[in-house]
This record gives sequence, C-alpha cells and structure tokens, in this order.
Amino acid sequence: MVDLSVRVGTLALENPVMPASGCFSHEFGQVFDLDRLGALVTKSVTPKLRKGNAIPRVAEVSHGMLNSIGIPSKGIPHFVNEVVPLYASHSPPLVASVSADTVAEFADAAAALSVPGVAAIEANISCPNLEADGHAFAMTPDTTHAAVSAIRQRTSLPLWAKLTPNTGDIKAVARAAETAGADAIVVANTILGMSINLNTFRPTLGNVMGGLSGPAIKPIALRMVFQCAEVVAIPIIGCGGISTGEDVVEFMLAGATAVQVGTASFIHADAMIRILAELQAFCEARGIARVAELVHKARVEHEPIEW
Amino acid sequence: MVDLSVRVGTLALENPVMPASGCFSHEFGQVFDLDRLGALVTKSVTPKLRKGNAIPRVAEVSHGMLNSIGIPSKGIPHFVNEVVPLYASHSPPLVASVSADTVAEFADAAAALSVPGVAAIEANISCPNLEADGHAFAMTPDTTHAAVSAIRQRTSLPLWAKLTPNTGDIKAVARAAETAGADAIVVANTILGMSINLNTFRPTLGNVMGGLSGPAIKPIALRMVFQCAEVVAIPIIGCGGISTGEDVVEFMLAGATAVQVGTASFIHADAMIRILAELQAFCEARGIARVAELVHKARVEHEPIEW
Amino acid sequence: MPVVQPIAARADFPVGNARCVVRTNRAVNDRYRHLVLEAPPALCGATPGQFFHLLCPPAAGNDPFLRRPMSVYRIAPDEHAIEFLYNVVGAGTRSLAALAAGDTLSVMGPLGIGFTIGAAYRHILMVARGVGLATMAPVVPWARRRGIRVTAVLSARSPADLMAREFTQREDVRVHPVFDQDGSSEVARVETLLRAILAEDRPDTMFTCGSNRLMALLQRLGLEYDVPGEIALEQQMACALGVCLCCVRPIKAAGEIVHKRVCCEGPVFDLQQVAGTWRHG
Amino acid sequence: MPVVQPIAARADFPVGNARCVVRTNRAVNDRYRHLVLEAPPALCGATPGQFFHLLCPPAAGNDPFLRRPMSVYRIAPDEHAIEFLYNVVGAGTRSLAALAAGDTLSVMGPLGIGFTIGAAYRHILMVARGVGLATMAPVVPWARRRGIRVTAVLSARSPADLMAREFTQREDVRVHPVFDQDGSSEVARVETLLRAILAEDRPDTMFTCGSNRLMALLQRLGLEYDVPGEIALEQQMACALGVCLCCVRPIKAAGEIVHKRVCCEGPVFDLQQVAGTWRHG
Ligand SMILES: Cc1cc2nc3c(=O)[nH]c(=O)nc-3n(C[C@H](O)[C@H](O)[C@H](O)COP(=O)(O)OP(=O)(O)OC[C@H]3O[C@@H](n4cnc5c(N)ncnc54)[C@H](O)[C@@H]3O)c2cc1C
Ligand SMILES: Cc1cc2nc3c(=O)[nH]c(=O)nc-3n(C[C@H](O)[C@H](O)[C@H](O)COP(=O)(O)OP(=O)(O)OC[C@H]3O[C@@H](n4cnc5c(N)ncnc54)[C@H](O)[C@@H]3O)c2cc1C
Ligand SMILES: Cc1cc2nc3c(=O)[nH]c(=O)nc-3n(C[C@H](O)[C@H](O)[C@H](O)COP(=O)(O)O)c2cc1C
Ligand SMILES: Cc1cc2nc3c(=O)[nH]c(=O)nc-3n(C[C@H](O)[C@H](O)[C@H](O)COP(=O)(O)O)c2cc1C
Ligand code: FES
Ligand code: FES
Repeated sequence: MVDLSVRVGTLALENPVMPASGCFSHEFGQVFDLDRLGALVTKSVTPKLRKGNAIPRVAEVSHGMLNSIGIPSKGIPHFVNEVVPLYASHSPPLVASVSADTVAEFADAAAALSVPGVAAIEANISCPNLEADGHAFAMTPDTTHAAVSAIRQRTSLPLWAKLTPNTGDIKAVARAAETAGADAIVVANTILGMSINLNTFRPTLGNVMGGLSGPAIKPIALRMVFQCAEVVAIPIIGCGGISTGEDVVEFMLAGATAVQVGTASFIHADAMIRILAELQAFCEARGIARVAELVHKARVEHEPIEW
Repeated sequence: MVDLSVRVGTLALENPVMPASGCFSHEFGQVFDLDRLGALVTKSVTPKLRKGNAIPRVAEVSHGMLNSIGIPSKGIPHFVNEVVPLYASHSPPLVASVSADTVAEFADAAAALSVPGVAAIEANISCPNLEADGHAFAMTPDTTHAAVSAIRQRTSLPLWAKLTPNTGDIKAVARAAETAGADAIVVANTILGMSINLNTFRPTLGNVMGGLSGPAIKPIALRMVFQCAEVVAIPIIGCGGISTGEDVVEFMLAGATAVQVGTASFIHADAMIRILAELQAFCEARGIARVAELVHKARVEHEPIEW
Repeated sequence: MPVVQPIAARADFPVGNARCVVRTNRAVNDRYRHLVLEAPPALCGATPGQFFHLLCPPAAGNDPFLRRPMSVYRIAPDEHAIEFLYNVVGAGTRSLAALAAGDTLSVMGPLGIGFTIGAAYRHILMVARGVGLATMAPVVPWARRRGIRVTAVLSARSPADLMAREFTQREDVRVHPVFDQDGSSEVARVETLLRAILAEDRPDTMFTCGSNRLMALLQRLGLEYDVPGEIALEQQMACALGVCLCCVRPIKAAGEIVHKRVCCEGPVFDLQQVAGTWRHG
Repeated sequence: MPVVQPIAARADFPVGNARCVVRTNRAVNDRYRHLVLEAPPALCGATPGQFFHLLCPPAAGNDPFLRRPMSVYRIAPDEHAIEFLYNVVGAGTRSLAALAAGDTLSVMGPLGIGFTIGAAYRHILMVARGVGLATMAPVVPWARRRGIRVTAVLSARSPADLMAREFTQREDVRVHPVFDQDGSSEVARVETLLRAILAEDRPDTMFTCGSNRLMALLQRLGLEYDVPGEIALEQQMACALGVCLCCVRPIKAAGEIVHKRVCCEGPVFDLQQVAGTWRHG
C-alpha cells in the first residue's frame, strides 16, 4: 500500500488531491464519495453580494475552457451559516476560499470565515475577472504582501495564498506571499484569455475576456510551480490543467506538496477519484512507498552532453 | 475575388499571412511556393555567435509544444551574406528578426541588418530562453523602450517589436514600444513552460524550461492582441497558436492587421497555404470584399441582457 | 451486455455516469439525427425535460473539450435505451454525427428538473420550434399514457424541417404545423391560432422551449387566459451538476431577479418567471 | 486509387506530402508492428536510411501533437507502397498501432540523407539493435541487388525479439545473432565477433544505428581496421525539414564540433564524426 498522505504546513491531508476553488461544491456528492478527497475547497466567497458576470460565462477552446463566472456571492454570513454546515459530516478538511476588492475587506472577510468547520483559508488574490482588465492583487509583490499580511493578522487558521499566472514575476510574488505570512501558496489560477465567435463577431464570453483553464495551461502552471519551489520554503499546491495521476506526479516532482483539480472535473465529474487511483498505481509500479517522496524531486542536475 | 492585401505601416503585403520567426526557412520551398506568403520572416539572428541550447530541444504537450532552441546564430555578416541572398528571387518582403543581449548590441545588429534585400527589422525583444529564468527586454515597459528606441535610431527600415506574453502588463509594454518608435508590434512570442519526463524524472527539455506554442496558447495571444489594440495606434501582427483561416479572422477581429504562423507549419509544412485558402473562403462566404475590413471589428459593445 | 465500464452507476450516487454503446445513429432529415444508446438502469429513469451530459468523442477534426447537454428525446427503460434528437451545428454535434453502432461514449445523467405534469391535468398545449422539439417530445407519450390530451403547435422553416412524426411518436396528438415559408409562423398568426385553441379547449398548462418570440407571446397569453406554463431553457454548460455557475439565466423569484442554474434549477422553468431574452455566443 | 487528397506531391516540390491509405498494419511480435501504406510515386523514391514524417491520428486517448519521424523499412515503388516497422512505446506509436486497413494518415517525405552505398562496394557489415533494425533493413535488398555481400550482427534481448526475418527480408545475408539473454551481446563478445569478421572479410563500410555502446565500439574498430562507417541517429523533431533546429546533434566537422540537424543533414552521419552520446528525454 502506498502512503498517500501529505502535510501542507500544519494541515495533514489523507492524500494530495483536492478540488480547485470554483470547480467544486457539494453537488459532486451525487457522483462520488467526497470523503475520498484530500481536502474540500469551496468557491470563492466575497464580503460584498455579487451577481457575477454576464452570460455566456463559458466557452470552449483547444484543450481548455474560458470562464468568466465572476465570483457571484451571497456574502460571508450566508457562507458561514449555509455552506459550511453542508460539509460538517465530511471528513476532509474544509478550505474556504475568499476574495475581496480591498485589503481591509479581505482581512475582515478572512476573520469572519475563521469559524469552526473551516480548516484553512485560501485567499484568492488572483481572480482575473474582478477588476478592470483582469488586474488582481497577486499581479505584483507589493499588493500581494499587503493583502496577505492584512489577512494574516486576522486569522489563526492556516492561510493559503492563491497566485495568478498573469504576472511577469511569479517568483517575486511567491516570496512576497511567504514573507507576509502565508502558510502555503496555490500556483495558480486561470490565465486571462479570449475568443471570438465567428458567426456574430462577438466575444464568446459575455464578459469579453475570461480565465483559461484545463490541459492547455498545464505546462505554464507546472513551470510556475517549479520556479516558486526554487524560492519559497512553504508548501506549494499545484493547480492548472491537472487531469491524470501522471499530471499529479509531474507537479509534485516540480515542487508541489499537493494539487488542486479544476476543469478536469467538468469533463468527468469523478475525475479526482480516477486521478487518485492513477497516482496510487504510478507509485506502486515504481515502488514509491510514500507519495510525499516525490515532492520537488525533478532531476535537474544537467548530465552534460559529452562533446 | 477577395482583396487579401494589408498594409503594415509603410509596408504593403499581398496578404496577411506570414511565418513566425524560428518557424520558417527557405527549406519550406521544398514543399510549397514561398511567393504566396505575405512576407518572409527569418529565424532570429544575434550578433554573438551562439550554439543554442542543450538537447532535447522540443517536447510535445497538450495541443502544443515546448521548445528551447535558444537562438543558435552564425552572426550578422553570415546572415547578410548567406541568408539574405537565399530570398533574393522571392517576391514577399523579407523581415529580418534580430535578438541581442544588450541594448547597444541590439542597435548595432539592427544597423548591420539594414541592407538591400531586407524590408523590415523584427526586434525579438522577447525570447524567453536567452537569459536566466526567461527574463527578456519585453517583460517591462522600461527595458522595452530602451531597446526599441536604441534600434530605432540606427535603422530607417520599418521596425517591428516582438513582445513576450511573459509579462504582467502587455498594454504598458505595447505602449512603450509604440512610444519608442516601433512601426508595428508582434503579439506575441512563446509562453514559458515546462514538462517532466515521468520515466527519468528529468525535465523533457535539455534547457529545463522552454517556450510553449501552438493552439494551447491561442486564447492568451488573442487576448493580448485585443488588449494591445485598445492602447496602440500602430499595426499589430498577431501570433500564437494560429492554425486555421478562422484563427486568422479571430485575430484580425481582435485587432491584428496581419498574422504570423509558427507551430502549425510543423504539423503541416504547407499550413500557411491552406490557411490562406481558408481565409479567402471565409471572406467569400461572408461577402467580405477586403480582408482588411476585418481588422479590429470584434463587436464588444455589450448588448445588455434585458432583465 | 448493454454497458461497458460503468463508472458510478451506483445506487448511492443518484447521478449515473457510464460508457454507453451506440445502438443506432441515423439521419432524420438534412440537419437532424436520432441517436439511440444502450444504457444501464441507472441512466434510464429520466423524466420529460431532463437531459444528459454527453462526452462527444473526437472525430474527423472535431475535438470538443467540454461535454454537451442533450435533452432526452425518448425514454425507453424497457428497451435499456436512451435516445436523443440533435441538430448538427458545431464540434460537439458533428462528433456525435460520426458515431457508428457499437461505438461508445461517456454519458452522465439524467440531470436537471423536467416538466411538471400534474396528475389532474386534462390538456397540455405545447408550442415547439427547432430542436426544442426534442426536449418536449417525451412529454407526449408520458401525457398520453396518463390520458392527458396534447395539442401541439409545431413551428418550422418548411414542411421538410417539421419533424411532426418525430414529435408525436405515433401518439394521438392534435398537431398544428406553422411555417416560415408560407408566413404561418409569424407571431401574429401564431397568436390567432393559440387564442383559438385557448378559447376552445383551455389547457391546464402550456409548455414551450427557448424561442424568445414564442416565449414572449406565451407569457402574454398565459397571463391573459390565466394558464400557467413552463419553458425549457438552454445555456452553455460546463459541469451540468450545479457546481460551476456557468449556466445561469436571469429568473424572477420573490420579486427579485436572480441567477438560476439551468443545469440543476432548470432546464425547465416557470414560464412567467423567465426574465430577459437569451443571446447565444 | 492509392492516394486521397494529394497535398503537394508535385514535381516542383521535391518533398512529397500526401494522405496515404493503410494497406495493412500487423503485429510482428509483442512490441513491433509492420505498417504498409499505399503511396503515390512522389513518396516512393526513398533510399535506405531516409525517413518519413507521419501525422499519427488521434486514437484511443492518444492525441499526439507533433508528427513522428519513421524510417522507411521497405521501399516498394512497384507496389506503390511505403512500409514501416515500429516499436509501440508512446502516444505516437500507440496511435499508429490503432490504424486499420483503409484508414488514412498524412505522410511527408522521403526526408533526410540515407546510407552511402558506393558503386564499388563488395561487402557491407551491419550492426543493428532494436528498432534501428528498421532503419537499416532496406540496405539489404538494395545492396544485394547490386551484388554486394552483407554481413549483419543483430543484437536483441532474446531470440523472440530478434526479427532476423524482418531484417533480411528473404535476402541472402550472413546473420550473426547476439543476445542479452545468454550474454553474447556484451560489448567484449561482440568485439571478438566483429574482429573475426573484419579479419576474415574486410568490409568496405560499416553501418550501425543509435546504440551508444555499439557506436563507440565501431568507432574504435573502424579506426583500427581503417574501415569507414555510417550511423543513423535519432533525435526529437518538430519540422523534419531543417527549419526549426530542434533535432540537432553534436558532429565533428573540420576540427570543430558543430550542431547538425538530424532531419536534413542526417539522419545518417559519418561514424567517426558523431560526437558524444545521446540521451533521450
Ligand atoms: C439542457 C439542454 C438541452 C439540450 N438539448 C438539445 C437537444 O436535444 N438537441 C440538440 O441538438 N441540442 C440540444 N442542446 C444544445 C446542445 O447542447 C449543443 O450545445 C448544441 O447542439 C450545439 O453544440 P455543438 O457542439 O454542435 O456546437 P458548438 O458551436 O461547437 O458549441 C460550442 C459551445 O457552445 C455551446 N452551445 C452551442 N449551442 C448551444 C445551445 N443551444 N445551448 C447551450 N449551449 C450551446 C456548446 O455546448 C459548446 O460548449 C441542449 C442544450 C441544453 C443546455
Ligand atoms: C530519423 C528517425 C527515424 C526513426 N525511425 C523509427 C522506426 O523506424 N521505428 C520506430 O519505431 N521508431 C523510429 N523512430 C522513433 C520514432 O520517431 C518515435 O519517436 C518513437 O517511436 C516514439 O514515439 P512515440 O510517440 O510512440 O513515443 P512518445 O514517448 O509519445 O514520444 C514523445 C516525443 O518524443 C519523441 N521521441 C520518442 N522517442 C524518440 C526517438 N527514439 N527518437 C526521436 N524522438 C523520439 C517523439 O517523436 C515525440 O515527439 C525514429 C526516429 C527518428 C528521429
Ligand atoms: C468555472 C471556474 C470557476 C472558478 N472559480 C474560481 C474561484 O471562485 N476562485 C478561485 O480561486 N479560482 C477559481 N477558478 C480557478 C480554478 O480554481 C483553477 O485555479 C483553474 O481553473 C486552473 O485549474 P484547472 O486547469 O484544473 O481548472 C475557477 C475556474 C473555473 C474553470
Ligand atoms: C521552434 C521554435 C523556434 C522559435 N524561434 C524563434 C526565434 O528565433 N525568434 C522569435 O522571435 N520567435 C521564435 N519563436 C516563437 C514563434 O515565432 C512564435 O512567436 C511562437 O511560436 C507562437 O506562435 P505559434 O503558436 O504559431 O508557434 C520560435 C518558436 C518555435 C516553436
Ligand atoms: S453547468 Fe455548471 S452549474 Fe450549471
Ligand atoms: S526537425 Fe526541424 S530542423 Fe530538424
């Protein structure tokens, strides 16, 4: 038997596979056993009530999808009172994803979310749809530091910072999150993209631009995990295009301690269960006793080509 | 008959389809008629002699490829004396792509490349493989401005600046290129990515990280073209994942005056010829008399959803 | 064996998820095709208006990434079958069109909330156009089996597109065809027709599908004649399980307009509560 | 008709590019398969050591993005055919393995520079292992037709893997099989064998393929016995036309080590000029 458990800071997970925020809710319990996941991560919630973006909110592209849901939110009290209890009977730790428009709101919201039943806070400082043109806190180290440290001061729960790939310097942003007190970073959110309908000449998304996710972005997310692992000591949770157990291995080798699966669950609702089985099979075939052994084990020493 | 001609600044092109730098050389003449292209764009050349990166230099990923060729170069004199004459008998304008390690070298190289037979200079200020961790001039507006304005002072040929998608602010970079005197911008180069071989646990590329290209990046490149078209008045040449005539239409609607095709030519060597035929067929079916009419015609006025 | 590789067609997980084998996949006319899949019992319990989420396999240059929602067109648990009627328009339906008998595809469902067919209903008026007909068709045998009269106004471009036979499935239904070709499908003329039906044999409910013009007309007539109604909506989907919030439509609820998810709070909604019109892409 | 949709199999474009129909695609043993394609004349003019660039169609979960280079295994212009022998290892070859007679795939070639077979040659020594055998096999009939003797050392894990029949193609060839199983494929023992051959019947040239161990041995013996040689190399490719510079290998040229492109300056190189060893992935 392979030991699939991993440790994300102080949080012990039965296995490294958990859903990505916005790509999971209790409705998946209609299709598979939620208790088999490493953790449960909820859709980002904001302190402000929000309706979300215009429809259409999804479009498909080559090996991926664009979405512009835009974080519809019924507010923090609704989340605490109505959503948290939905997961009370489930064993995996519940990770509450939070987003906000200002540093102060972020901190208040994180404090309000730090209730029994919530095991960790994931600060979505990266959602590309919220502000004009996709700007987000996690696009620069300064704004990342400001948001994460403000939240840090208001919660004693483990704090994960979810970074955006829409930055020119993921390493600096990752370091800023670590310095500001994040217990882990999630790398990464969707990449801003766009497509145009050739019948109507209109953007396919009501919101014009949206976040690209799915296998198309995997090499980019993997590269970012690898880069972040070079510069931070806190655990990294890999996210972006993961759809097989082999993908999980690749992210772990690059430096991820755990992974999040988003879009793959829309193609096969029970994808995470299959991914877990594949991960286990990979380890068994390779004689890897503990999946945690894989973390950051990519062999990058150059074997010089002799010439 | 559809009029396929477009104008990139002072340069008149018979049609908007040209190869992307590094994805074209005269060897394609073994498979199709090079004179049917809108322009011919050569592999970036550097003033320094370079051997290029370690092998393997290519790996395939979901709907795309990673490359880390690394701009092997035989220097500017070799290019002027041996490469330029190869295209002397061809009708499309020859665009010489140049790259360099410093601003001064960039300017010198561009001056040395401004010879008869070269119709425009494309400054590849974006190649992600050259410097540690993929940093490049085009990652910030300042370094973009420095490189482009230095080159501008040393050549009277049309100057195209090729931007990198590995930046957090493509619009600021595009504006910097325009302000510095670029006649057009090419949007964009490859996106830094990575993959790991699960048999060897080694990165698939000898260079560890490499540039992602192909259909996987199309929504990202298209979004960047759209964003740049909002802020610059100079023509935009779209590049990234284009593999059909419909893709060309999408890029033109988003704001591109012309397009470059890279990876698609590795899948079908004569892809650009097919793409041209598809572009023409699209226009014919839609009664579009001049392909130039498509430029920047995406309908983004929101038709409010009535509720 | 009807099914290969059942994934999660287990009693404790109410939504079925299985690879189904194609029994037949035939052209109905120039644009529409009829697909019959062998399905395990867990997938055969659909009610009219529900749908399945199909993973269309890559074929002939089409490589649809997302699943495609498809209304159940005919419910045949005794035949271990689920059936679809689809219009070949894009990557997903072109890939479906390439399926041959014996091919398999991954199917999740049944999903969503279908039409309400009250036990006391005596007469249902249906107004269908285009592929919405597939969504509404299973109402017919369902109603007839319960002794409910069905009157249908079927709108199409031309008689060749009507698919009246596909709609009625040999059941005893009063069909009023109207066509673009001869102008009989114009809103004003359909209104006259509907008023006649409403006056002559007042229905207990009116069912329709996503045409904005017909919806607006039925909303108006429904209020005037005090006849309730339901409408099947469509919207781009990703998960089809209520998770992703991609598929929302504006719906009036308690005086407010809220976003409801077509996949799990629909696809069938109260006719009067649907707010705004739909534009696709 | 052998060919559908010829793309650019025109005389003025020397590299052919066509959709070819699969004639047969059969297992040779547990791991290797033999693929025969119907091909137009423009694609049938390969010489031994040249290769084609195959667009492996998506099949059964494999969706190879890039083309795959594949040596011509048998050249049969009279039969309007090109043939390949391949080892099923990854996405590309698994997708090839799924091809059935009548299926089509896009093929570009012939490409690259093959083996030099001098008009005055009397005897060729070939040392092959693994799938490199496919690359070298067409030398055999080519040489025999010109009256050249062929001696072949074939190395394999076990007799079941040897494929001597696939290599000799019924031609009169002196074959020395060596195996990992019984230790006869060890470098020292192969060296003894080669020395005996070199001493007994000095060849005009030695051909080999990409095994680093065998290459180093042959380089050494070639210098000692003053026998020239050639080696077929492999390297990951994208364009296969010399455009992208993906496929380089270090080669000694004029005292310097330079990068040469396997696709168009190879895949066959002078044995003594190949520098360094190859590592894949
Ligand atoms: C609940 C529901 C039931 C449906 N039932 C049927 C049916 O019985 N028969 C039938 O032919 N079609 C039905 N559709 C539409 C169907 O899901 C396909 O979207 C449509 O057939 C076009 O898909 P395509 O891949 O061929 O086109 P594409 O142009 O490739 O589709 C591109 C994207 O847009 C989405 N899309 C396109 N048209 C629609 C649409 N009308 N509604 C929602 N999303 C759309 C697709 O799902 C896909 O994600 C239904 C849709 C919904 C939401
Ligand atoms: C000139 C040349 C001739 C060849 N001839 C043959 C032949 O006759 N029979 C045969 O079975 N194979 C041959 N190969 C190798 C073949 O091209 C495939 O790469 C190999 O079969 C594995 O491909 P795959 O898609 O199944 O594996 P994958 O693991 O999916 O391949 C992944 C990537 O690595 C590349 N790759 C994997 N192995 C090799 C290799 N050995 N050389 C170069 N690239 C590789 C693939 O092309 C692909 O881009 C030849 C290669 C070259 C360069
Ligand atoms: C429909 C959808 C909704 C999402 N909503 C959120 C969200 O609310 N908060 C968040 O942090 N990320 C959100 N994401 C991003 C995902 O959590 C994930 O980072 C991204 O999709 C990349 O992973 P994937 O390729 O596995 O989907 C959303 C993604 C999708 C596709
Ligand atoms: C093998 C390869 C080599 C490349 N070399 C260069 C180069 O030398 N200079 C440059 O500006 N871009 C280079 N590029 C980037 C392409 O020009 C292009 O911007 C990128 O591939 C995206 O387009 P595509 O998706 O159509 O390939 C190279 C790309 C590839 C795949
Ligand atoms: S499609 Fe995901 S919520 Fe409806
Ligand atoms: S594969 Fe492109 S140069 Fe050889």
